[in-house]
Parts: sequence; C-alpha cells; structure tokens
Amino acid sequence: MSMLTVSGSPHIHGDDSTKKIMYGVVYAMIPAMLVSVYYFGLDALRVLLIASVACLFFEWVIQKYLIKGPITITDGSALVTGILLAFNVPSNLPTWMIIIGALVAIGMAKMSFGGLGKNVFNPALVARVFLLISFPVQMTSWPKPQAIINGLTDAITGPTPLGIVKEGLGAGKTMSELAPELPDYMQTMVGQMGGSLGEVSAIALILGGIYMLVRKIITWHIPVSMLLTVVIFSGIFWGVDPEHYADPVFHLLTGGMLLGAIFMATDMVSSPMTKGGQLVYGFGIGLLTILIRMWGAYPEGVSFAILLMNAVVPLINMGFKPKRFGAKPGVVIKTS
Amino acid sequence: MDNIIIIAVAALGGLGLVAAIVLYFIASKFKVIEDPKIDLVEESLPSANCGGCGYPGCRAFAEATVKQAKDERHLEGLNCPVGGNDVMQTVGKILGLEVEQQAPLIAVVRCNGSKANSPAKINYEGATSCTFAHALYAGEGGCPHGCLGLGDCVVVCEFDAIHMNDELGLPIVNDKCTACNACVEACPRDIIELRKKGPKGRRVFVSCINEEKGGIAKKNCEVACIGCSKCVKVCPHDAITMDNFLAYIDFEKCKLCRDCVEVCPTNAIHEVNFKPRKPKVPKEEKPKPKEASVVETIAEAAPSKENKEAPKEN
Amino acid sequence: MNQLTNFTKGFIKENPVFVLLLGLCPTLGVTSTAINGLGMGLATTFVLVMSNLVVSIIKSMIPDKVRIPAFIVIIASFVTIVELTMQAYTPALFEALGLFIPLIVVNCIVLGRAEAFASKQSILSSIVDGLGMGLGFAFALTLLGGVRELLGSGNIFGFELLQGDLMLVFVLAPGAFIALGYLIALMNRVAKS
Amino acid sequence: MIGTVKTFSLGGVHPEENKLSANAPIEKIPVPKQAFIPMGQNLGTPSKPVVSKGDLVKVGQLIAEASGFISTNIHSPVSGKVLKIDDIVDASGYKRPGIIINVDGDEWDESIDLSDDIKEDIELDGKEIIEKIKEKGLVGMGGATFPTYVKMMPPPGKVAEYLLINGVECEPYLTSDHRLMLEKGKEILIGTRILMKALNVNKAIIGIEINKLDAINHLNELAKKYEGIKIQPLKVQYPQGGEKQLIKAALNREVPSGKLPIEVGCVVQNVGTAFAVYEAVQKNKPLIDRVVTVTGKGVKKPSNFLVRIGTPLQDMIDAVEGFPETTGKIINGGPMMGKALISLDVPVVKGSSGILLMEEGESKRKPESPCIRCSKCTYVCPQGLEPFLLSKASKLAKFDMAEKEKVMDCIECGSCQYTCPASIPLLDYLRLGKTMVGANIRNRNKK
Amino acid sequence: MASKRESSFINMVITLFLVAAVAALALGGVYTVTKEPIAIAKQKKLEAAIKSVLPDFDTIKEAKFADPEGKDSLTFYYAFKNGEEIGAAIKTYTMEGFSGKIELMVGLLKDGTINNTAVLAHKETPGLGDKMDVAKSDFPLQFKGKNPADFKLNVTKDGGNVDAITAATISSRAFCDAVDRAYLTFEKEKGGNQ
Amino acid sequence: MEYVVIIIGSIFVSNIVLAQFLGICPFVGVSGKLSTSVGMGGAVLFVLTLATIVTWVLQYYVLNPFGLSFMQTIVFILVIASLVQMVEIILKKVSPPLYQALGVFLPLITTNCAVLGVAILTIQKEFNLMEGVVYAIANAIGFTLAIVLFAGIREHLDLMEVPKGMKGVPISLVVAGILALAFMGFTGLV
Ligand SMILES: Cc1cc2nc3c(=O)[nH]c(=O)nc-3n(C[C@H](O)[C@H](O)[C@H](O)COP(=O)(O)O)c2cc1C
Ligand SMILES: Cc1cc2nc3c(=O)[nH]c(=O)nc-3n(C[C@H](O)[C@H](O)[C@H](O)COP(=O)(O)O)c2cc1C
Ligand SMILES: Cc1cc2nc3c(=O)[nH]c(=O)nc-3n(C[C@H](O)[C@H](O)[C@H](O)COP(=O)(O)O)c2cc1C
Ligand SMILES: Cc1cc2nc3c(=O)[nH]c(=O)nc-3n(C[C@H](O)[C@H](O)[C@H](O)CO)c2cc1C
Ligand code: SF4
Ligand code: SF4
Ligand code: SF4
Ligand code: SF4
Ligand code: FES
Repeated sequence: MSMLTVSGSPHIHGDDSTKKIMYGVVYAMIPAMLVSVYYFGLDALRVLLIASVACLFFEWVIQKYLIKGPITITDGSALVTGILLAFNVPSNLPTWMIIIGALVAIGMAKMSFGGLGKNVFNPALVARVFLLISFPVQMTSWPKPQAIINGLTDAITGPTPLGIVKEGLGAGKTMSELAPELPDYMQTMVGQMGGSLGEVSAIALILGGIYMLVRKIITWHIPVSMLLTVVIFSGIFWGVDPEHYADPVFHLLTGGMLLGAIFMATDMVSSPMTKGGQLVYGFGIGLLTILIRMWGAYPEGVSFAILLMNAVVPLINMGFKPKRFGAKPGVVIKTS
Repeated sequence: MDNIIIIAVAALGGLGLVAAIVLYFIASKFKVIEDPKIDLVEESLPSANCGGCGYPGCRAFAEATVKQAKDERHLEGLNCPVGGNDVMQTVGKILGLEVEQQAPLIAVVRCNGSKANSPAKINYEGATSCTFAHALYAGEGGCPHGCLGLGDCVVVCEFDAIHMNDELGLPIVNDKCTACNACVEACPRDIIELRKKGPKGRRVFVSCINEEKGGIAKKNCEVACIGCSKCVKVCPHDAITMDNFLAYIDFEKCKLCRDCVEVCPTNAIHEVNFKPRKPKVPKEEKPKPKEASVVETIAEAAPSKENKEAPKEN
Repeated sequence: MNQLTNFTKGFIKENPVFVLLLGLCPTLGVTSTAINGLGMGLATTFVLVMSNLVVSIIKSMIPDKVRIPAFIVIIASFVTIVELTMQAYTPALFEALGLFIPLIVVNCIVLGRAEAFASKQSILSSIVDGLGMGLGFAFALTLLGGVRELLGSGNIFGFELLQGDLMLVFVLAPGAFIALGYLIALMNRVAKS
Repeated sequence: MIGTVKTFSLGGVHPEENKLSANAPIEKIPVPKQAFIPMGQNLGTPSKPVVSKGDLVKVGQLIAEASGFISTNIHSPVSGKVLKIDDIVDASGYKRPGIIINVDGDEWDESIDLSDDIKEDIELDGKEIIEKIKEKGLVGMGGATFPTYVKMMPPPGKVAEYLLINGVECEPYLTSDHRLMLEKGKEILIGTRILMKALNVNKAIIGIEINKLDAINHLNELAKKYEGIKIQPLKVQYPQGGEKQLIKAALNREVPSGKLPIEVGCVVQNVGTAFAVYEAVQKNKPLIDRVVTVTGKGVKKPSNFLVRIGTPLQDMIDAVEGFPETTGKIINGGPMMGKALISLDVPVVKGSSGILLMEEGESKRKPESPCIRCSKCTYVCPQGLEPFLLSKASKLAKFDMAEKEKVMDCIECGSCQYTCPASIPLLDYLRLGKTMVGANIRNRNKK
Repeated sequence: MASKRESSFINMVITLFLVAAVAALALGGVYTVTKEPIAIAKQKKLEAAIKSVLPDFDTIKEAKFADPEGKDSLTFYYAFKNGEEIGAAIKTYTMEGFSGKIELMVGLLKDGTINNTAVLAHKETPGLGDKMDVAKSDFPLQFKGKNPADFKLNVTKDGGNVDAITAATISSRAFCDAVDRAYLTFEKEKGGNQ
Repeated sequence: MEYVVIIIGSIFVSNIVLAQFLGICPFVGVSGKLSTSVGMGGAVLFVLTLATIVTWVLQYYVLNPFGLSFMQTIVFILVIASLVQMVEIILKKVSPPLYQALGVFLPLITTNCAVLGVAILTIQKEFNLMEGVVYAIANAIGFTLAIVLFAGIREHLDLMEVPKGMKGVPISLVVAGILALAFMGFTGLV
C-alpha cells in the first residue's frame, strides 16, 4: 500500500479546469480567425502568429527569469490574449509593433500584476490602446478586406465604417450623404468592411459567442446588457435625428462592438464577479462606448469603454454581492 | 518705480500680519488640549505599529504610557517589545521616570521533528496553514504535538525573524527577533516560546513538547523527549521539571551548565550559541541523530555573525 | 554627519523621487523631455539650497507656531525669484515648465527638507543637504525625461538617437506614470543589490 | 405519480453519483473481538465513563454518560469485559479518551426488545419520548452527530411547525439512508410519528431525491396510512441534504443567516435518526449500531453493513473482500463532506455513515493554479457566499473581512472547491477562516 | 542650539510680518530688475512670430477686430515699411483642433496672399498634429504664397486644395479653419481700416 | 453650456490627476483604502473651492489693481496655508467627527499641488468667479473620481499577490498609467 493522503473535504473535483476554459475560448475564436485569413490573407496569418507566439514567449521569459515561479504558458491564457491582440489590430501592422503590443499586454498589463487572474485591466485591450496612442498612423490605416480568392494584390487601405461616419459627420455631412460610402448590413455581417482582424465578421463572432455560452464559459449578462444599452441609447439619438446619428444596427455591427461584447468584456479576470455587477458593467461599457463614438475624438470607443469599466470593477464588486442565503431575518411561525 | 517695492512690502507684510493675527486668534480660541508629551513619546517609538505592546498602534501606546505615568508614576506592565529597553528608557526619560531593565527575550522553536527525524507517513494535500492542518490531523510524521511545518509563524512575523528551513521542514529564528509574541500566538501547537535570550545569546532548552509516553514519542520522532528524567536528575540547579513525560527547563533557574545536554539519550536538549565543546566527551561516543546538530549549526551560524553588529546585544 | 554621505544620499538611497516619492507632480508633469526635467530639477535645487540656507540661518528666530507659514513665505519668495528670472532669461523653458514652476512651492521635498533638516542642522549641512537632495531630484527628473524622450520621440536632449516611429504614449500622460513606475521598480532592485 | 419535484434555488452542483452499493441489501457484520469506544461521539462535550477497568458489561448497558447539555450517553455495543479506559487514537491521529472492551459472547441487556415485530402504538407522551431519546444516547445520524434530544426542545418562544425527515442522501457513493428507507420504511415512518408527537407538530415531510425513486414509491405506499406525513421528491442536486437547503427546497423557507431551522418553524432529522428513534422508543434499544456503506471504485463488493459502534474499520474492509491495493485515501463519509482518515485502526462511531476507499489517482488533488475570477464558486455556493474572496481573505489573515463577508454562513459543503477550475483548496481556507473568526467572535462575546 | 523664540502673540505677528516684509522687499527688487527683460522677452517672441510670417518691415500698428462669427476678436499687427503698409500679421485661432484650441500667426500681404504662417500655441498630439509647425514638417509650406481667393482653404478630402498631414486630418482641417478665419477677417476689415 | 464644458473637461477630458498631473502625492499616498480616499476627496473639494474663491478675490481686487501679479505665487500659497490651518483648527474644535473624517487630511492638502494649481489655473484661464468655482468643484470631483477608482483597485490588489519588485508604488503607478490611457478615450468630448 502506498502512502495515504489526507486532505480536507471535498475529495472529488469537477472536470472543469482553467486550461479547458481558455482553450474553449480559442476554439470559439476559430471562425473569426478563418474569416480574417479569408479576407486579409496571409497578413492576417502573420499577425495572428506573431501576436500569439510573442505573448507566449514573453510570458515564459517573465515567469522564468523575473518572477522565477512556475511556468504556466500551457494554460492557454496567454494564447487567448495573443489571439485577441491580433484581433484588435489592422492586418498590415508592422511585426515589431505587434511584438511591442505583446510585451505591453503580457509584461505590463498581466505579469506586472502577478500574472493570470491578478490583472485589473484586460491585457489585450491595454496593448491595443497603448498601440493606438503610440502608433496612431499605423493603427488607423485599415486594409480593405478582399476575399483570398480574388488574389493577393497589394492591399488598399481605407477607413472603417465608423471612421467614415466620424469624419463625415465632423465635416458637416449627413448620414444620408455618407450612406453610399458605408457597407450594407449584409457586408458587415459577413465581414466585408474595413477594420481590425477580428472585428469584421459579425456572424463569426456570434458563432463563437454561442459556443462559449453553450459550454458555460461565459454567461449572457455582460454581452446582453452591453449591447442592449448601445441599442437603446443610439436608438434614442437616431430616432430624434437620423441624419446626424448612425442607427443602432450600424453601431452593433461595426467596429469592435461584437468582438468587445463577446470576447473582451467577458474576460472573467477583469469583469465583475456577480451577475448584478455584470449587468451594471455591461451597461457602463455600452454607455461609454456610445459616448465616445458620438462625441469623442476617436471614432471607436469599445476598448476605452472596457478599460474604463475595468477600473470600476473593484468598486462594483464591493457594491454588488451575491444574494446571500438567509439574508432576511426569519419570521417566527406560530402554530396552535 | 520703487513704488512697486513699497506696495509689495505693504501688501505682503499686511497679509502676513493678518494671517498671523487671525491664526493666533483662532488657535487660542479653538484650542484642543492634548498633552504634548504624547507626541514626544510617540516620536521615540519605533512606529512599527505592530501591536506587540498590546495597544492598537504606537500612538495608542504613547497615550497609555503618558496616562499611566501621570496617574501612577510608573511604567510597569508597559513594554514596547520592538524597541526594547532602549526605547523604554527614552520614554521613561521623557516622562521623568525610571524603567527597570528587562532581560531580552527571543522566540524559541521547541520541536526538532525534522523531515529526517520524523519521516512522513502520510501525504498531506491542502492549504499551507498550520492552523488548518492542525484541525485536520496529527501531522505527516504522526506526532500530534510537533511542528507541522506550514509556516503560520513565519507569515505573522513582521520582523523577518523566523524562516522556514525547507530541508528540515522546521522554522528557524534569527536575531532579528524582537520577542513580539506574534509567532507564539500564531502556532496552533504552542511550539514556540519566548525565552531569555541569555548572555551572548546562549541558551539551553528542551526542543520537544511531545507529551506521549516514551515509546510512542520515540516511534513518531527520533529526537523526542521520552521523559526518562535523566536531565532532571543531573541538573545541579533544579531547573528542570518533568510533567506528562516531558522535561522543561526553567530559564530563570538555568545556569547554562549544559550537563543536561550531555545526558539526554535522544538529544532533545539543545544548546545555542555556545563555543564548540572541548572534546572532553568525544562526540562519537554518543550516537547522536545527525539532524539534531544541523539545527544548532544553522541557528548558531546565522545569529552569531549578526551578534557582532547588533548594538543591542548587551 | 559626514558631508559627503549627506550629499550623496539624495541620489539613490534617499532619492526624493524614487525612494521618498515626493514631488511627483513636477516629476510626471515636466519630464516629457530630458532638458525639461533637468531645468525643473535645477530650478528646484536652487530653491531648495537657498531656502535651506535661509531657514537654517533664521531658524532660532522663528517661534514654533508660525514656523510653517514663515518657511512657506521664504520658499515662495525663492520660487518667485526663479519664476521671474526664468521668464526674463529663458522664456522657452519657462513656457515648457509652465504651471510647475510656481508649484515648486508646494513640492513636499522643499518644505519637508526645510522643516525636517534645515530647521535643525548647521548652515553648511543644510546647504549640502539641499544641494544633494536637489541634485538627486534633478537626476531623477533628467533620467525620467531621458527615458520618456528616448522612447517617445527617439531623442535625448533633443539629439536624435533613434529613428522611425516611436511610442508616442511616452510623451503623453500615461507614459509618464508607466515609465516612472518601472523606473522605481528598477531603482528598488538596484538599491537592493 | 410522485408529485412535483422541488429543489433549492441558490447554487448547487451535481457530481457523479456513483451509488455503487445502491442494490446491496443491509448485511449484519459479526461482532468484533475487541470494541473501541471513543468518548467523544457527538458534537459538543465528550461523555464521561461510568464503568471501570475489569467491569463486565452487556450489550446496551450504559458505559458513559452525558457531561453537559450538549452531550450524550454511550451504551456498550458489545458484551464482555472492560479491558481498559485509556486513550484511543482517533481518525485524525489524535488521542481521545475511550473505553476498550474485550468481547465475550453477545449478551444483551434484558430491557431491550429483541423481537422482530413492528410496534406501531406510541405509548409514551412527548416528554417521555424526549427523555427516552436522551437516555438512549441518540445523536443525529446525518453526519453532524448533534444530540437529538437537544433538537427536540425548541428554545422558549420558538415553535416547531414542520418536522423534516432528511432522506436526501445527496453525497455521491453513500447509500445507507437509501437502503434503510427501502428495508426499514415502516420503522422510519413510526419513528417520524414519534418525533411528531414529541415535537407536537402535525406535519412531517420526508425529502428524498429522485435518484431513489424506489424509496420514494415505497414510502409513499406506506405513508398512506399515516396522516400528516408527506413524501417530497427532490431534484438531484448537491447539497440538498444540508438542512437549510432542504427546508428551502421543501417549504421555500429561508433559515436566516446565523440562525437555526427552528427560526422558520422546522426541525430536521435524518432518516437514520428516525429509525434510531423508533428503536429507542418502541424497543428500548440504545444507539449501539448503525448502517455504514463501504464502497469505492476499487472495492470488490460495495456493501451496506449494520455494524456495532466500536467495530474496527478493518473488520468491514475484510467483509468487502479486502483492501484494494490501489487505495490512496480512506474517507469517513462521502467524497464531498467526509473526513480523510490516516489509518484503518479506528472504530466505527455513531457518526460514521460510510467508508469510501478512493483510488490513488482520483484521490489526488489537481495542482492549484491562480484564481481566474470566473465566479463559478460564487454561482454554485448554496449560501450565496463568495468563496474566492473568503478564501483569499482567510489566507491573508484578513479575518475581519472574512467575517464581514459572512464566512460563518459557510456550511462547508465543498461545492465551491469541487467546481473551481483552478483547483484552489477554497474550503481549506474557508475552514481556517471559520476557525479564526469563530475564535474572534467568542473572545468578543467574553469581553 | 539657540533657544527658540516663544510663540507669544507679539513674537508671532512680528516674525511673520518681518519675514513677509523682507520677502516682499526681495521680490520687489527682483521684479524691478527683471521687469524689463521679461517685457523684452515677450516682445521678442511676438516680433519673432510676426517677422517669421511677414517680409521685412520697420513699424507695427496693433489693432483688434471681431472675427466673422463675431465671437471673438483677432489681433492684427499691421506692418509698415517706410511708412507703407505691406500687410498684416494676424493672431488667429481655431477651436477645431484634435485637442481643442490652436493659435496661429498668419501673415497676409496686402492683397490677401498668405505670406507665411507660424504656430503660437497648440495642444495637438506630438508626432501627429504638431506637424503643422514648420519645424516639424513641410505641411505649412504649402500655404506660402497662396491666395485664399483661389486657393481653397480646405483639405483635399473635403474638396479643398490643402494636402492634409498624414493621419492628422483633424489638425489639418483646424489649421485651415484658423487661416481662413484670419483671411476672412482681413478681407472684412480691409475697407474699414484704411 | 460653458459650465458643462468646464465640468466635463475638468472631470474627464483633462482630469486633474491623470492628465494634468496635479495632486499626485495624495493620489499615490492616501489611496490605500477606499474610505480614506473618499475622505481625502471631500477635504480637497472643500479646500479647493474655498481657496479658489479667496485667491480669485485677492487676484482681482488686490494683486491686479496694485500691479502685484508677480507676487501671485507667494500670496496664494500663504493664503492657502493659513486657510487650511484655520479650517483644521476650527474643525478639530467644532466637529470632531468631521475632523476625524476630513481633518486628518488637511495638513496634507497644504502641500498638494492641486489646490495651488487650480487657483493659479483659474486666473490663467481668465475665468470669472462663478466659472472659477465651477472649475474648482469639477476638478475636485475629478480628483475624487480618480482617487476613488484608484483606491478600489488598490484594495483589490491587496488581495492579489503582486510580484515583489512591483509591489506598492510601482504597480500603483502602472495602474495610474493604464487608467490615464483609458481616460484618453474621453479626448475630444469637449
Ligand atoms: C451550538 C449549536 C446549538 C444547536 N442548538 C439547536 C437547537 O436548540 N435546536 C435544534 O433544533 N437544533 C440545534 N442545533 C442543531 C443544528 O440545527 C443542526 O442540526 C446541526 O448543527 C447539524 O446540522 P448540519 O449537519 O446541517 O450542519 C444546534 C447546533 C449547534 C452547533
Ligand atoms: C452540505 C451538507 C449536506 C448534507 N447532506 C445530508 C444528507 O444527504 N442527508 C442527511 O441526512 N443529512 C445531510 N446533512 C446534514 C443535515 O444538514 C442535517 O444536519 C441533518 O439532516 C439533521 O439530521 P440529524 O441530526 O438527524 O443528522 C448535510 C449537511 C450539509 C452541511
Ligand atoms: C493618440 C492619437 C492622437 C491623435 N492625434 C491627432 C492629432 O493631433 N491631430 C489629428 O488630426 N489627428 C489625430 N489623431 C488621429 C485621429 O484620430 C484621426 O484618425 C485622424 O485625424 C483622421 O485620420 P486621417 O487623417 O488618416 O484621415 C490621433 C489619433 C490618436 C490615436
Ligand atoms: C471568456 C474569456 C475572455 C477573455 N478575454 C480576454 C481578453 O479580452 N483579453 C485578454 O488579454 N485575455 C482574455 N482572456 C484570457 C485571460 O482571461 C486573460 O489573459 C487574463 O486577463 C490574464 O490574467 C479571456 C478569457 C476568457 C475565458
Ligand atoms: S514573530 Fe516570533 S520570531 Fe518574529 S519577532 Fe515576533 S517573537 Fe520574534
Ligand atoms: S512552529 Fe507552529 S506555526 Fe510554526 S510551522 Fe511549526 S506548527 Fe506551524
Ligand atoms: S463550502 Fe461554503 S463557501 Fe463553498 S459552496 Fe459550500 S457553503 Fe459556499
Ligand atoms: S471558482 Fe476558483 S477560479 Fe473561479 S472564481 Fe472561484 S476560486 Fe476563482
Ligand atoms: S508634488 Fe504634487 S501633490 Fe506632491
């Protein structure tokens, strides 16, 4: 007989694990990855590869030489960050900038806090905003999507639909004047629009979202409250003045809205712990996104909104506690 | 042109005047009386805010000393373990009182059930918490009294004075110890005791608290005190008592003659910071379990170096 | 105290920025370039030395209750002198440092030193202390400015070292915090070894 | 038709059931050669021996008596000679006072009714029943071993309205309650009647999870005869057997934080307790034996045994054809709440509900990794706590925070740790937190 | 150490007064000394700006005019050489910058031709918007010698003649706006002034 | 509308701490606990508003008429220092609970750039008194917002095992940096 083990109860464990969750997210991102390669060609593959490898590499280096702790790069979290970072940049971003992004995501936003689970802000988004602020030119020139089957001609860059709207409205044009420049809904659903790798195809993202919901990797609370808020607020303005405000569906389908709602706002590490808190969090993101999109200088606000709400998460967690069992004082029942 | 200088002087001087007058007025009108000695005493304290004195922070301790000094004209029962005698002397001086000298104390780990002396018979999985493990079971080595080696004492030490020796699986105290009592309270098994540091840091103690009968104790741990009473008999100063098959050396009575150390058959009695014994009794004669001496060398080597630098020492 | 250690302590061991964390506003606010950092550092050094000097001269003449206001007036005078002088002779730097010149007044290092050191020590010690602390501050600001300038625009003291696109963020507010954060972490490491 | 299936609303998990011994009828196991009877067999104060070395005792004879309010009598489970009154090593490796008896034959105390017939009529009145329960040393058989008679005396001002009989047995592997309900259904129902009489209530609910459909149907059939006893089918959901969860499931009442079931007019007893009550009251038999499940994936013949208290576990292991070589962990109780034992050299006690021999592989915990703040522990906590936060607070000795976040409400069900994808020993730290916070509260109350 | 003065009322007041007075004295002194150089430095800066946007001149006449929107007034520095007006340097502004207000000095010749421009103050992003400064890029050079009468002060994207700074259309647009403001005011006041 | 611009601008777009770098010392120093940071925010709100009013009056009724604006710094700081001390003394006597909540932070505020900075900025931006007050209040709110968010994060980080080298100030500054990055999203709102 070998040595007996003692431990406290419970003595059995469910079969869920961090690894399974993280790779689940990776699987959920496969449709969007495929679409990005379809439309942006080998460049998309390059960005995906560089971002993932760089994230894994930096995690390994930091764990091995700086923190000198266990190496956990196989848990999949750095891979998720890498892919999401790739999803958040244009496909023509120079390689070295992607590597800087990975360093920021892993080194600054994740490992500086102690690694997986300890970070306050979403690493991939910190990296994206860092890159956006640092390299505005490269981060805002978007290759036009071109199906791979049309051949790999030199990519033509063009603005994103949100960029067109921001620019156009800024220059005093009206929505109807801008309409010809914008993709139609069908195109935005499939991915026929300018943008970052991962944000172009609504269908692919929704597919991934459904997969994660079914596997219980995420819950509906954050995406739904976020998107609902966006629809309601943009709807109000659009209803009042459709010439100067884009319609809600446009807001939903363009930019990083779905990518953010499904994959980034749902990052469990940087989102609230209770369902009530998650609803508030989603609401906040939606509100801030619309605020920035409509009146801010940047055409897209999802990343900023998520980061801003990341900062509020600790407060939300203090304010929103789960429904405690037996919180109400009991009623003494009298019988004869 | 020089006009501006005059105006400047007038304006700023006026402002200064007004400020001074108003401040003075308000200060005297809204004065809150607080004994200035409190500030003085607080300044002289180490500001560790460790609570070792029994008060919630240095300020509270300062208030208490000032109050007691005023009411009772002595500082008995008040001691800042971190600052030690020096600080209490200073405080005494500030308050115009004498403070009696207190012998310096140090934390002593009374268990030598190292991984080699008390090998694991059970595999433990779970929280690194002695308190939790203590509630769960007797311990990997089987001794229900011995050190669990999960380091609750190490965690609570504010002074970096106690560390886990991974090879032994036992905590080792160094000279940074301020005798704050935190580890003593943290240990669920009451293994740690504050004992007199002793002259030049020399002290003798029984490194075991196992109250089992000899055979059982020995089965769990090679270096356990088996209650044979040899040390009690040999001690010329009546410093050793035997209770529940466990010897205990009273540090008030112990004169550090070390006779007991030599007679202990399991080498459960430890001597620290003594010069190596003259080979009066050749070491080979006693088949000492190896690990026992390791503790001493470690405990000895580390602090003795620091002893030279530590100004506190005597 | 040995005047040499008194002087050098401000650089690493008791560096006002990296260790004592004082005067963080100018530290972050003006260090978009090394030269601004240096300018601010020197201006602060001047104020520090002069006010330490004056305070240690007149320390025994000042009653306790008005100690702080009196010190503040002294410090503020020197700040204003710096302000006026810079405005007259180095207008470009004055403009770059902007609001942070008058804010030297509230820089905790200045008042802290006057209060904690100069009001208790001899004149010479006070000057040396002021100089050490001031230069330590200047050192920290220049270092931070250099790092931010290099990463943000590829230059150091205006000389181009790196070319191409650099990380704008370091010139902006977030970069200031981030760069200082990592510099402090680095300094802690250096100080330990 | 079994009626609406209910369950509790907050949290819960559904581990693999693994009821390997569900079809194994209860077998009697031979009386041991030597019986080891620890004095601390109930929650509360240990009992005090009333026999001394060399005394001859009969089965059912009082050998130790209650020493305090929350304490119980202990009766000899065997007949023979008291070998000594000495320390016995308990399941954790600690010494506990106990009585060791050398068995000699199987001579029962005359007052015990040994006949097989079922005695329906309840002759004693309420007070006498409680007195009987106390005298016969009954403790809760559901695991907590709380002296049963204490539960039968609601504090002044509180009135019981419902008696709940806990037949949930939500722990994986364990089947003793299940078998008992199938084989001793009638006795359990009479026991329930007795308890109802003692508590002066006219409504009793027996909660059973629907993975024990046969038991539900069987008891439904029998209960037709008795007024006021309802069999409540429950969805399979751990920890439905927790009394607060059971009350919530059956009656949709929530026991307030820090309060007892009586606060919402309920008293909860385990089916085993009900059976023991029947035996004590109708047959005058003290609590000297109990049903124990011996099971595990490596066990050749998972069984349910009726064993005497004090029987060494080894005897039962022998009865299931030996100790599997692959065993890595021995658990007293189920895999979710049971206690790991450090050896088989310990006796069966009143609280032993099962012996689970876990395979080496499944008994090892997965290595801990960092909390990813997935909230799953919060979602499954039936008490609405935040285990990730409480365990962190306890680990970092922030006990004030743990107290504020209601660590004392934790029922130690282990759902959180079971679920945690990062395999964090949440419950270990929660227990630590409860220990320390409990001590703090006691100190405060003393002051 | 010398004993401290007691904190009596008189002591406090006198000390604070004295310290303040001495400080004021010193400050007044420094102020009088630096007053001139400060004024000169300011003047120099202004002159430098004017000089950089206008051809050689010897006298300057200052005037203020409301901008076309009538919200604010622009400062005009009419420059004369040998008594003849050669044009005006106009301190103009725009609120349309990426980060708010931008101030420019625009030199217009008598016929309204842009002689040159200079950036006085802005908060645009370094490396992007700040390229509108001559020191940083050639962007402002394209305005030199153009007359807004036939040179459309709009970025090409909006159908104008101005090539925007890469990735800083907003700043470029703002720049045009400021120049346009100067030009329009200049044209409006042309008749009135002479 | 002007006021809205001032308010949004001061709270979000150019947040006093995260974009203007004023009041960093208390932002880093007393943001360890949420309750303390709320207290600090309250104290700043109080002093900032009061100081801005007083200094504005001094500037426009004393310094400007007498051509003494070069003494702005010295006069302002003297006034602020005295003001803070007065408030402290009065508070300690009049309302000990309020003193406990706010007063303990008052000495810290004297050497807080935010107060002097905002006072000077109010003059530089040529605000009238009402605008100055709004500006001061908005900035104090901006300060409170930043410090409260920051304190929340730091309390959260207290439960995380941040690596040794980054523990304390470094990680706080990185958090502040990321927070500032996030706040850049508000660019252009006004
Ligand atoms: C200190 C203490 C006092 C108790 N007092 C009573 C009581 O007065 N009445 C009662 O019905 N149950 C009482 N109980 C029993 C509990 O309600 C409960 O049945 C017991 O703790 C086991 O439940 P569990 O297995 O769900 O934890 C008490 C329990 C404890 C620990
Ligand atoms: C998590 C948890 C699960 C439990 N599961 C059961 C169970 O399945 N069956 C049971 O009878 N008691 C179970 N109990 C014990 C009950 O809470 C309660 O103590 C018992 O039903 C009271 O009856 P007793 O005093 O007769 O044991 C459980 C307790 C807890 C905390
Ligand atoms: C950090 C950052 C700073 C920016 N600064 C400016 C700026 O100062 N001026 C400007 O016109 N655009 C600036 N932009 C870019 C605008 O957001 C917008 O993309 C651009 O003005 C319009 O794009 P285009 O010029 O390529 O058409 C900045 C972008 C970022 C990310
Ligand atoms: C549903 C889900 C969403 C995630 N989203 C992100 C993300 O947006 N950005 C990111 O860096 N990591 C993401 N991760 C991976 C992981 O949580 C992240 O690296 C941690 O924040 C690192 O501590 C996600 C993980 C999951 C399970
Ligand atoms: S905790 Fe123990 S070892 Fe540490 S200083 Fe206090 S008494 Fe000494
Ligand atoms: S001495 Fe006590 S607290 Fe320290 S490791 Fe051993 S058992 Fe734990
Ligand atoms: S063990 Fe405690 S905290 Fe964990 S799920 Fe059960 S009741 Fe909740
Ligand atoms: S289930 Fe585990 S990983 Fe998830 S929040 Fe709870 S403790 Fe953290
Ligand atoms: S330097 Fe600004 S608050 Fe300290």
